[in-house]
Amino acid sequence: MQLVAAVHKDLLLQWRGRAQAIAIFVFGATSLLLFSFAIGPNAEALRQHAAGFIWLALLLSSTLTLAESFQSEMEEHALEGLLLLPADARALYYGKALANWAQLTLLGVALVPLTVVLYDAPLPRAGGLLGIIMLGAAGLSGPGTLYAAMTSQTRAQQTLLPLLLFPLVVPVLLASVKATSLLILGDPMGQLRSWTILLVCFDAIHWSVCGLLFDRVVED
Amino acid sequence: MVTGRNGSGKSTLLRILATAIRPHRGTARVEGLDLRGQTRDVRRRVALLSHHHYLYDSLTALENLQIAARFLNRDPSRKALLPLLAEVGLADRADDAPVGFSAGMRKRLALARVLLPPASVVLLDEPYGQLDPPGFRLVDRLVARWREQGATVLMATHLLERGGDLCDGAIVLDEGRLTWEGPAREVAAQSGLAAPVLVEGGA
Amino acid sequence: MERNGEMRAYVLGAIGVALLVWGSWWGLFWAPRESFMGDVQRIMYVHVPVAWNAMLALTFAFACALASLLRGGWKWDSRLEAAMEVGVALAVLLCILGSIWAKPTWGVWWDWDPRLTTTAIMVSAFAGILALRHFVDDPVKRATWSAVAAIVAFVDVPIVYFSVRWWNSLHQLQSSPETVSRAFHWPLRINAFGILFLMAGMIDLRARVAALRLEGELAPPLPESGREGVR
Amino acid sequence: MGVIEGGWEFVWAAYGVTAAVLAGYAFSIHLRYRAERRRRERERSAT
Repeated sequence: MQLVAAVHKDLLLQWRGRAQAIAIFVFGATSLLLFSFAIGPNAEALRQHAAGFIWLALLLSSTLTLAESFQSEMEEHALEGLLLLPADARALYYGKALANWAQLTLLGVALVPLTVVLYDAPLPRAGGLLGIIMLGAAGLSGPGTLYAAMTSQTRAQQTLLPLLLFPLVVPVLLASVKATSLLILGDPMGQLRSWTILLVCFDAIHWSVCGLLFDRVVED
Repeated sequence: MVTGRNGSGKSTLLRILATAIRPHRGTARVEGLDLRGQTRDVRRRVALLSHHHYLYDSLTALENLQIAARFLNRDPSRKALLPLLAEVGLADRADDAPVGFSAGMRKRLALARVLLPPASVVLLDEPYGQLDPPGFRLVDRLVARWREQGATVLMATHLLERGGDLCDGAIVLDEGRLTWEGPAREVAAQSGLAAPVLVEGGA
Repeated sequence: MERNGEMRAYVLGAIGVALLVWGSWWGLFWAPRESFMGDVQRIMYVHVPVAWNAMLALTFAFACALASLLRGGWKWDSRLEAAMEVGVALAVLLCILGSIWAKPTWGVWWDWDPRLTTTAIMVSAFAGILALRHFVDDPVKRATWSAVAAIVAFVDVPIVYFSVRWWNSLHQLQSSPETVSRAFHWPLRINAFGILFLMAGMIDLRARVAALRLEGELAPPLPESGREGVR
Repeated sequence: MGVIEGGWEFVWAAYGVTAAVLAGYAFSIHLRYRAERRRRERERSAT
C-alpha cells in the first residue's frame, strides 16, 4: 500500500520534472557524439565500441538522474515530512528506486536509435537488448538511489555521487557492455547467458541490501 | 508554549519530540511512548509544523496533500481534500504549485498538511511566522479546535502575549536548558524574555 | 594515564618495523634465487604480505561498519575510519607493487589481472567513502552513512572480482610463484607479521586521532536536563 | 628457459616504494595524532 503511494509520488514528480529528463537525454546524446570523436570516423572501430559507448553515456547520465530525483525531496525536506507521517522508509526507497529504474530504462532505450545511426550498429534482437537495458538500469538505480539519498544532503554532492557509485557499478558496466556487444556483434560462444546471470545476481543482491540499509540512511 | 531566544533549542526540542532527529543522549516520552524505541507509534500520534514546510515545489497544492493522504491511507480524492485547503484559505489555489506562493501562503499550505493526520499531539514551530493577521486568527482557531478534540498542542513562538492567551503552561529555554516554567499568562511579565515556547493542554 | 594508551600503538609499530627489516633482509640477501622468476621473485616477499594485510584491514573495516551500525558506539566509528584509511593506503601500495611486478614479468605495467584490478576498484570505492566522511559535518550521519557505504562496497567485492575475471578470461591464468621450499616461506611469513604489527599500530593510532577529533566535535555535550524536562 | 635475468632494479623499486609509503603514512598519522592532542590540551586549558 505504502509502496504504491511511493511509486505514485515518484512517478508524478518525474513527470513534472520531464523537462529535466529531456535535458539529461540531450546530455547523453551529446556524450555519444563526443565518444566517436575519440575514435575517429572509422565505421568498423565505431561499431566495435558502440556497446561501450552507449553504457558509458547511460552511466554518466544516470548520476544526473539520480541526483535530480532527490533534489525535490531535499528542498523543503519533503522526505522527512513523509517519514514523520509515518511513511515506511523501505517503501520510500523502493518507490524511488523503481521510478529511477523506469526513467533510466527509458533513457537507455532512447539512446539506442542514436547508437544505431551514429555507429552503424546492427540490431538483430531488440527484445534482448531491451532486457539487458532493463537489467543494467536496475543495477544503476538500486545502489544509486541509496547513494543519492546520502550525497543529496552533503556538501560537494556533485563530486561525491559518481565517486561513490562508479566503482560500485563496475560489474554492471562490464556485464552490460559485454552483453550488449554480444547482441550487436554476434555471440558465437553463447556467453550472453552468463553475463545476464551476473546482472541478475548484482541486481538481486544490491536491491535487497540497499533496501535493508536505506532506513538507517534517512532516519539517523 | 515554548519560548526562548534564537538558537535556544526550541526547534530542536520540537524536532526531537516529533522524532525528526534523534537525541544524542537521553530520551523522552510522548504520551507514554518512548521516542527512541517506539518511534513509529510516536509518529502516528504526533503532527509537526516545521520550519521546513515539507512541500514539493513542482506539484500543486492539492497534489501535495494527496501524496500525504495516500501514505496515511486516507481518501486522496479532490473532494475529500478541498475542504482542508478551504480551511486554510487556499481553495482557489488548489491547482497552483507552491513555487509561486508567497511565504504566508506556503505556511498556510503547510498547516493544511498538518491538519491531515489524526494527531493527538500537535507540535507547531513558530506557527505565526510569515502569516498576516487573518492568518494569526486562523492559527488561533485551529489551536482551539485541536484542544476541543482533546489534542495536546505545543507551540514554539516569540509572540508572548498571543501565546500567553492561548496556552496553559509555558517553558523558557536558553542554550538548550530549561530556565523558566510556569503559567503561560505570566511568561511575558516574569521570564524577562521576548521568545517563549508554549506548552498547551496537559501533556 | 592517557599517555600510556598510545604507547601500545608505537610498540606495535616498532615490532612491525623490526620484523620487516629482518624479513626483508632475509628475502633480499639470504633467500635463494627462484628458478623461473629469478631475482624479480623477491618482490613477492613484500607484495604478498601487503596484499594479505590490505584485505585484512578492509575486512576489519567491514566488521567495524557492521558493529557501528548494529550496536552503535563512537568507538566503532573511529575504528572504521582508521581501518578504512589504513586499508586504502595499503591497497594503493599494493597497486604500485603489482605494477612493478607486472612490468618485468609480463612486459606491461598493468595487465588487468582480476585481483589487481579489483584492488584498484576497491581503492576508489573506499577512498570515495573517506571523501564522503570528509564532507558530512553531522557526526551521527557521518557514522551511519559511512558504515552503510562500507557494507555495500564490501558486499560488492566478490561481484567485482568475478566480473573482472570473466571479462578478462582470454588472459592466461597467472602462475603465482610457488613458494614451496622453506627458504621462500620464512621471509614471506616474517614480513606478513611485520606488516600486520605495523598495520595494527597504525590503525590503533589512527583510531585515536579519529576519536580525539570526534571528542572535539561532540563537545560541549548537550545538557540532558533541559531537554527532558518536557513530556 | 624463461628465466628472467636481472631485474634487481624492480626489486629495489618495490622495496623502496614499500618503505617510503609505509614510513610516510605512519609518520603522517603520528603528526596528526600530535596535532589532535595539542589541540585538545589547548581546549582543556582554555576552559
